Amino acid sequence: MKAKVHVTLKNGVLDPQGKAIGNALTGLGFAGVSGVRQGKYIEIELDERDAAKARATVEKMCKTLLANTVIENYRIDLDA
Amino acid sequence: MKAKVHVTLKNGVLDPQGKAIGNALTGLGFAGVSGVRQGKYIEIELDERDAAKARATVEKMCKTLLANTVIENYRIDLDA
Amino acid sequence: MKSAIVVFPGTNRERDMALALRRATGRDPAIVWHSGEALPKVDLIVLPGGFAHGDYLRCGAMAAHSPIMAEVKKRADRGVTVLAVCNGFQAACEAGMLPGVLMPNVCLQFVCRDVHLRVERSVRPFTGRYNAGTVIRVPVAHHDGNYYADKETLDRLEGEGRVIFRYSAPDGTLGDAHNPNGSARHIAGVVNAKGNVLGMMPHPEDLVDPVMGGTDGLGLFQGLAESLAA
Amino acid sequence: MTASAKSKTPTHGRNEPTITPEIVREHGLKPEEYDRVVQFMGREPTMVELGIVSVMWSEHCSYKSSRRWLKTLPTSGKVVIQGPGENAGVIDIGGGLAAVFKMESHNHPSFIEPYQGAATGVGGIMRDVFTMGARPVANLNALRFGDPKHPKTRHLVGGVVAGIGGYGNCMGVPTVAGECNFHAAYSGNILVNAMTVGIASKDRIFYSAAAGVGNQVVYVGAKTGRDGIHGATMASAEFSDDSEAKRPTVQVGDPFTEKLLLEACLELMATDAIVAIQDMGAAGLTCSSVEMADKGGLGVELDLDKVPVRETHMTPYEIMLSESQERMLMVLKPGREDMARKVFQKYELDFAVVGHLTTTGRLILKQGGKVVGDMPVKPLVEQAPLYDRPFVETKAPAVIDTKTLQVPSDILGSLKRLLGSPDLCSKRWIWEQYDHLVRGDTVIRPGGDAAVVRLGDGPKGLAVTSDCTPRYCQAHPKTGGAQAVAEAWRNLTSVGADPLAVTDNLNFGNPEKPAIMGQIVGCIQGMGEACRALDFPVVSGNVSLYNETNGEAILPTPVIGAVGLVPDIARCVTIAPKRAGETLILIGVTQGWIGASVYLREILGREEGAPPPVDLAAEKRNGDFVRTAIRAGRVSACHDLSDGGLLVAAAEMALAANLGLNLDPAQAGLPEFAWWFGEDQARYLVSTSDPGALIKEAAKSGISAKGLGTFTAASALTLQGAQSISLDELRRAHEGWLPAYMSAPVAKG
Ligand SMILES: Nc1ncnc2c1ncn2[C@@H]1O[C@H](COP(=O)(O)OP(=O)(O)O)[C@@H](O)[C@H]1O
Ligand SMILES: [Mg+2]
Repeated sequence: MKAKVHVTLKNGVLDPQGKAIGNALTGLGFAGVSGVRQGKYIEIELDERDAAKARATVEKMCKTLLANTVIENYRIDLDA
Repeated sequence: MKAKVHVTLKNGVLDPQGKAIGNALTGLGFAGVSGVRQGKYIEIELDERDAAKARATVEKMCKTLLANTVIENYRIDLDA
Repeated sequence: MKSAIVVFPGTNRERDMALALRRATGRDPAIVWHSGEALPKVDLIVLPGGFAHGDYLRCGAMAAHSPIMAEVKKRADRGVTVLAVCNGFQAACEAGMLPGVLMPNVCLQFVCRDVHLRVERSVRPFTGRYNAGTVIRVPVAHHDGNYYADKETLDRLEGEGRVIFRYSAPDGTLGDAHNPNGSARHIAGVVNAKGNVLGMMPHPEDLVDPVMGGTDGLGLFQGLAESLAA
Repeated sequence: MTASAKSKTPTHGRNEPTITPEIVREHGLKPEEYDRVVQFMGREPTMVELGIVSVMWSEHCSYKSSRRWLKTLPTSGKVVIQGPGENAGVIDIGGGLAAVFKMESHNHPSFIEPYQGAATGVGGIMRDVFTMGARPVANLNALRFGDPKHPKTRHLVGGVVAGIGGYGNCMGVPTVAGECNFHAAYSGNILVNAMTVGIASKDRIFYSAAAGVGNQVVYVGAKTGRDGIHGATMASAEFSDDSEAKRPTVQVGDPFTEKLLLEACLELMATDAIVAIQDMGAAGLTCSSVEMADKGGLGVELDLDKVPVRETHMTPYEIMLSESQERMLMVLKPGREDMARKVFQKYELDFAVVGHLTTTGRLILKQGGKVVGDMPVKPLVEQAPLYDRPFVETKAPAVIDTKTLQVPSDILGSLKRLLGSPDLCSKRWIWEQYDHLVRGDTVIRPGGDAAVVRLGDGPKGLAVTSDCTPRYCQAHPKTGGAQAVAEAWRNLTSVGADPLAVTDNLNFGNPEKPAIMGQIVGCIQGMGEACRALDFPVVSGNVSLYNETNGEAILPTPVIGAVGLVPDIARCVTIAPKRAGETLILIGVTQGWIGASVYLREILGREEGAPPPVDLAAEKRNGDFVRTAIRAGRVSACHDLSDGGLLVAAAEMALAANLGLNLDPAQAGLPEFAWWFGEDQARYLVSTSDPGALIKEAAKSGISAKGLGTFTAASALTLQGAQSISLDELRRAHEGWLPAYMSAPVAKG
């Protein structure tokens, strides 16, 4: 089973990366970019076949390692 | 319109970050992790309302800046 | 030799580079801001170290699109010598002036320490002052110095004699223990096909004076001064 | 209207509640403190006004518990240009140059989010220095972590070190020195103290006192968001288990923006445009505008609609209290706005005229054309509470009688354990993550006593160090305070520098407890005594109190950051002797003082006893002798004795040079372990090829100097020609602990 995890900054938390990308895009002549946010995308291959168990495990992974829950949110999607 | 861009490493390109996460997860006692890959997730707010035009623009952004096509693939999703 | 150092927003090793160039040539390089300033006519263009644009997307990616880079590329195509160190190397790769890309160090940490480099080829204008096989000691200071290119590219680089420096032990032996960042085939520096653009991660400019703890890096700058003497 | 006259109650901000006792308490104000607010306001404050008073009167901004004692420190001297009270201290280093430096803590934020907490701490202290017109040339960091076995410690070490590197490296400022200890007392309250040293032209120092009624007040740098609102009050409160759950918004640092801000500020400072400038640190716009107005004896009017914001619908409260990073406030000379704006535009930074100076002596805030805050400036600063808190002195602990201790007989085995212990092991794993070479001026790198950076084209250099031995401070605060200063002075001396001045970072528990207050008082008294005796004035500093979790306080930790001047960098020495055959000489007297030593703790598992006494006259005499010998080229290496004592320092010298060392027997009359591991103060090891001359010279000055042995080409350390241990084995122990510890997987604990 494959878990796809999106880790994104919470609303209101400064995102220097996103800001820099937005500036760069504008600088390159792309008009009409009103905001950019950058996050992480992590794919995890799991041996687990049971979706509920897999989700619980990945949830725990996010909390202990993958996301910094002080400033980040995470979202988990599972692919059979 | 919001564009969601996933930038991931091409197959065969070594991914030190993904590998480190995999090792750390195993070290923390998560069993059955057979592989981890880390990529970037970028959300771009665009003034453009036309989906085809927006996609073409983001496509160009990816090629010029957001992805290094020597090592990375990208995928674009649009949210109305 | 006249030289110019390009400064991007976030560049931070222009001073080190200027000190080294002054020591080797007796002249101060021109310092050129990345936008709105013309690049003077010089014999050597330097892309120095730092964190251009914060290196927030990929190292060197945004610098590669700076207005001045088009001019740097044009001059390089015409044969002007370009020395691209650390962040400059990253930008040169992103700009397509050199093959490959610099990925995060395998240890995923910033690494600042002296390393040993085996000079693979003694070629003007860069390494004429060193003998092939000589080992020099210079520092690295980077988070993303892990040189990567596909197998064909690496084979081609080696076949064409374009690998100029490799990380090694003090006695010149190669091995993972001496490779600070995981670079493919221990590559620390490569040149373009014409041989006038050198990209390297280590900082020869930070060991050019006995009071800094060594002078092994000075030869590179003296070699440039000799080769490019007007 | 006089400054204290009652003003009309301003319009309340959107959704802002009226003040209740509950809200007052949440703002950390005692009822009697609130009464005083109502009194000087002549009415109840609004939310934004309450927020402003609460941060201005917080421990962090007002030093209400420590001020009375801080005043006893010596702050003047022939090199002092600016003592405490400005963004950073300034000293004269000759040749028309000044060194500008300060240390600051970011303890609480680093515990909550180690990477960003430490990073923004480094960003903050650098702003303090470049806001005075100085270019930062060296960073230091003093770190204290909890028990290595504590589940959170590894995550905190990794995050803090990466954060310090992440910010400093990007700024292009070399991080050249620091310290790092572990102790269970810090498990719930780590200490992250960062110091920056900058260089400025002596006649181009910028200050924060506003001047010129009508002059524009300009905001530059990054936009304001809702970050870290009430960081200053957080830094003034104790932790409890649920404070993590509350999780105040943590600020995220943007070192790239700060690098641009640095270059833009220095570029503008080269012109005549700036009247006054102040960075926005703790309590952001509030602290900067109030302090600038107060120092200039003026009023200030701010139009909050002009403040660049990155979020919508920000209330006056949020705008005034935000601790968004990378921002500055300046007062410009009339007519210089366009020129200044161009500089900041070049660096793609925000630049906004947000207000002007007035004669009213009041801080007036407007939003949407309405007055939303109106308060007198002076009482915000001058009527801040000042406490003379009750304290009890820490009793002098019993002196340990070394003769009664049962110790292992294997001296070299103990040496190996000490060298590989968390406190004494090599901190290479840390400093290699810091760019300690950028700028091309690093003459002495981390790993020895003080670091040295070249000044301009040379030949002069600046030596820097940071020091504190918290276990001495715990055992006897006054001795510990003096020892911290003496050790910093010794570390500068050891490279051949003239010690010039210090900054400090006083980290303690809850000052409302008399025992803790006693530690504060004792440490400050000890520091003051040592600074006076060594002619080593305090020019800046920072106080961090309430470092307690569930009532458990940290060890008293008054960190001393110190700066010295090297007249000729070519004559500096490091701890590495130059060649085999040189003699190792001990300067200073050894009584074998084992109380509160690392040996006692690591080998015997005991944390007790009186710390080694500090004899300031001996410090001065011995240090001056050593410095003169270094300058005269009579010694090739020098290392002061501190944690772990003689044998640890001797082994470090051998390892640094990769030379063997044959040591003579212990001094007669002392137990062997006390000779090798005692921590008597005022001592140095030097290496020389002409021992006879040096010893004779010492005798002339009445200084104890004694040959201890010889450096050799063999790669082993040998005691009395009998026991021996290979350098490799020692090196593995010394270099191995930290990387091995950090290689285990890291959970957030
Ligand atoms: N956190 C740190 N950052 C940078 N350098 C450090 C750090 N911790 C220790 N060091 C360096 O390690 C060396 C030894 O530190 P320490 O044992 O505290 O020295 P000393 O006993 O002379 O005060 C010094 O050069 C110091 O600067
Ligand atoms: Mg020392």
